[in-house]
Amino acid sequence: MTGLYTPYLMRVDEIIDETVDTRTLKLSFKDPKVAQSFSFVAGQFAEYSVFGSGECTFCIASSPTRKGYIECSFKKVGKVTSQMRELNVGDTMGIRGPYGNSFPLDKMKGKDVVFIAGGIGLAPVRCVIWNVLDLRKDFRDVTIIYGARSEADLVYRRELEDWKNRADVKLHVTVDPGGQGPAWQGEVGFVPSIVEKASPAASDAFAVVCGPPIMIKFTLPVLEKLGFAKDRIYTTLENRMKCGIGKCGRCNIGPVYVCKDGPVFSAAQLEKLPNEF
Amino acid sequence: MSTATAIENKSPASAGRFEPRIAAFVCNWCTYTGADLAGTSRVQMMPNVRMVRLPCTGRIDTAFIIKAFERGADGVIVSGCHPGDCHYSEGNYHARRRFAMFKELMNFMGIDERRVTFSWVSASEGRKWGDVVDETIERVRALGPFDDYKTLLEETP
Amino acid sequence: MRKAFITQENLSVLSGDLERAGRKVVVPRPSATGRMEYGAAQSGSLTHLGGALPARSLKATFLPPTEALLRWKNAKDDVVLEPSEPKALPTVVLGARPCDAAALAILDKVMDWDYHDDPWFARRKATTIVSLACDGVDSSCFCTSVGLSPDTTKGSDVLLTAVDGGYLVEALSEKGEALLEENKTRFTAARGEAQAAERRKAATDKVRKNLAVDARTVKDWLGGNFEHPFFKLGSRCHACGACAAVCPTCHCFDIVDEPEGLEGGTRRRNWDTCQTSKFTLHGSGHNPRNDQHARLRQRVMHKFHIYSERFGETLCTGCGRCARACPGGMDLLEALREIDKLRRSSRPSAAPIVTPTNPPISGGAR
Amino acid sequence: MNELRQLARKLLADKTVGVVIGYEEGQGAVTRPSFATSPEQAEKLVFDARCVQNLASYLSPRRSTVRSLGKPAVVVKACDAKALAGLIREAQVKREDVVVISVACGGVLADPRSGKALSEAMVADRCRDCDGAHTSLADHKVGQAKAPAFGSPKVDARLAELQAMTAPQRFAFFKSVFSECTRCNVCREVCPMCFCARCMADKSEPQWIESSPHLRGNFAWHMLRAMHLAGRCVGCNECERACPAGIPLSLITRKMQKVVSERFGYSPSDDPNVPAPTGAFRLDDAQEFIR
Repeated sequence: MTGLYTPYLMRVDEIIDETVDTRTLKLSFKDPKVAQSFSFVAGQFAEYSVFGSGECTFCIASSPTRKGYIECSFKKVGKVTSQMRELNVGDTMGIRGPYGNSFPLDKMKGKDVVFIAGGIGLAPVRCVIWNVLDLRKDFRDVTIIYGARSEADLVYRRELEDWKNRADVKLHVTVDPGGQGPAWQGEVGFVPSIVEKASPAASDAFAVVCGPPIMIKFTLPVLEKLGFAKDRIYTTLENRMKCGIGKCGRCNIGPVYVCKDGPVFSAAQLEKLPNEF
Repeated sequence: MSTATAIENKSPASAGRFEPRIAAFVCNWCTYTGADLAGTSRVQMMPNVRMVRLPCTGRIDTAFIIKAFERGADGVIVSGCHPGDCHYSEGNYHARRRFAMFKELMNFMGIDERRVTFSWVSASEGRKWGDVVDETIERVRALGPFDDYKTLLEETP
Repeated sequence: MRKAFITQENLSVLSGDLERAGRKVVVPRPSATGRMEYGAAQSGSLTHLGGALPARSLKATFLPPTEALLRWKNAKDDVVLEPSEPKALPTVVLGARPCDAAALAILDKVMDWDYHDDPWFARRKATTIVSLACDGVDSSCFCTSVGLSPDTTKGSDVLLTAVDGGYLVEALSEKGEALLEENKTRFTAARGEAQAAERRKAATDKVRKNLAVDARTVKDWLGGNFEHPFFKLGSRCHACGACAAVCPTCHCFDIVDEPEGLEGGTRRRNWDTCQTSKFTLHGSGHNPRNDQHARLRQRVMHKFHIYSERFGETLCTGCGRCARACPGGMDLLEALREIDKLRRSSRPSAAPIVTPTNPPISGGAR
Repeated sequence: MNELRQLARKLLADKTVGVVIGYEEGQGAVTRPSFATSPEQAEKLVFDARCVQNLASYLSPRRSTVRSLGKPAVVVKACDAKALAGLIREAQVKREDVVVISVACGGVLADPRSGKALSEAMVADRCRDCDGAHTSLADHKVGQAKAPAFGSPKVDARLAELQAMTAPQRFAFFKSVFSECTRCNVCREVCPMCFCARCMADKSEPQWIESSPHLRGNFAWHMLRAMHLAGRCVGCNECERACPAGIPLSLITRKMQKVVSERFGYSPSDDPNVPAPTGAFRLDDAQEFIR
């Protein structure tokens, strides 16, 4: 039996359109035993299948504290994601995983946590956010800074609303200059400058950063300026993968296998890697 | 993949006789209209053909023919406007060169060229379309199922 | 472990015996295209096992160019999965080149890295490898540079050495012992040991002359010199991946779905190569390895830095096939010679690339 | 040799070109493609019967690393020049963007690794119907053209054997040789005329050509490759030379060359202005096979 490459079957329970081209699927395990036993930690990824199109790698966007289902958010770019958009509620998908390492939640306990995300990069961050919020008393201040190109590109709007209304979360939502509509009440500006403006305390804090490479590139120096140590800034990489388990040879960055050593890396680790991501 | 789904379903089975599955790639302007005419004129013909309509024979890539065989077709019909009648002036002239090369290539590779019918059927030739279909079905029926191609997958060492 | 002797005729008889006992016998033999390749023995006589290396390596016997992983069937509102049983017939390879056998032992490491690749190991388990001390050394061989030799025993269950009248036979593993035991009537008492030793030494000496570099020592230099101008190697490279196709240790693969109409289909894994741009191309259009220099560097790095860093083994057996096969005249021996020169002339690198190691997460493994 | 080096040195010194693509000594007894970017490097250049590679392959727009070296001068044999003409014909290379150095070639070896001298038995099959003349594309001619005198191409004899078989026998033959194909795509990557930025075989929506190396995928690949190269292939035979499985690809390319020649009167030409047979048509093209 090639169990290693055989996915679990999932049912599409709910489809949420986040933006015009981004969608979230809520999936539940068809096999109740798997639903019971499947566990993962924040930051891990999975290989999602649409049978007939193939597999695609995404992080698990829901929180490990919410059992019995998982969510994935994706943008339509290629063959598999196009087919994923064709799925209806009740249709079947597959999932292999969870694979990879995780965000160091244990180390973050008792500390401030700053979440910074851009565009669909909120998906992996959202997994950690809910994980932290579901265990809220274990952590100190929670700050979320989220930006997208325009209002229409903001994902997880209902949750942004939730977070805004929570007293125990500091939320800054921003859109790129020109991306705001007449009724926009959030910030306007690029994520790095909003981070600088929000200036979260760095002394005893961790940062989780995820988004387009250009955003990460300009956010890291800001965080360092604010006093965040490089080994307390975490991000997640998405190199192309096929197997997800260190065999197919696709996701190397220098000596690193993103699927096995990642996808979560600290800024200190990234700094030592060659620029092949 | 429209070519695939068009011929996916089971062959029409009738008492004991082999009923070939035929995929037809036809141009929108002449042959498709001709086939439509065949229908409205109640031309009797056999029901083994699944038709795929394309704008022009110039759009009929020979990959379509290969795909049809991959997906279980026993025969293929490729048909469009007569030379000089192309809706796009010269699509069928270009296609004709490709079809000529493909026919010779098939033959060279040992694929029986009688499994593929190339024809020109105009919008007014409903009768001819009926004949092309019937002849193709009879010819392919005599050749039998295209097992050579269908078993390629399992024959891989 | 026992030693014995077998005549050329008896080796041929043994091949027939094994087939009759239900084993698949793989030998170097002329392929459908007329080249010497590993493949199922044509029943009848084995003529000659030795000579030049088969054009491609033995890996296809264990990692087939294409292999079904699972089949899916679309049912009403559901999908039914049928994982494929790996094709793992009881097999004996007769006349494997020691470098090709060693490659299998090297690849076991990645195939067993936290996740046990069942299809690979099903075939590994079902196969007994009888190697032949190499007598086909040519100018592209460099096995001695990666810690192997024309008579290396790594990965082999039995080692044959051609001597006058037949082969000296040495069992190297329990599987090898079992093979000799089960077929003991075909073997006689060991002889020709002195001649075997002499021939093996001659072959080893011949390889040593090709490349006077210990390729295991370039690892650290590679680790610290990712951006070195040396790696501007890509102009002559066609990005064709012939090197990977013939390589005994290149194991990268692709996973694809092939639908059979609407009813279902097969998920397969196929050989792939890091030399094409498609290999790392993201859906977004971004490509982390965006030119041929970077892709060639990856091949060198994976073999001599990444794999050894990770598994303590060089991902290369020095078979030289890539050098023979390259239509653009790229040559790994030359590259290693250059790298070694650079290594000798450089001071220890200031900041070697460090591999972050994260413990595997137990919840994740299946 | 000196003439070639001198010319290359001059072209590089006066910055007429950024790179001279030629041949140099490789490892062992073989030569290999060379990319001379300075007058000093021009000293490496060689040309003799071991220089089998078709250097026009390196002019394809897919070769971004070569393009980054600057305007090229390319050393071509008469046969390679036809591939260059093909690239110009199909607007992949602008004539004025390349300097053509035609070298007189008395034929090249079928297997340069053999270390043997050029002879009737050792000559590459494609040299057998070569007239040895300098190409009309030449900007510079090096050496005195001489017509090689070898027997007729062996591939034609093998083609005739195949033609004499029945169709099922031919199908069985191709099944057996295609069973060796691992779909490594080497034939495509080394081909000077496979210039598409994105090959049909790499397209996945829909997946016209299955990427798996089973016989079904292999038949589709080799048939469509033949179709796409018909009227383009110049018979340089780099595909067959490079194929790690030793598949006799020249049988297919030669067959298509004959089809195109017999039906459309086209033979590979070093004149870029001769239209490609698949880009043109005649009103009276034979259509005896069309009902």
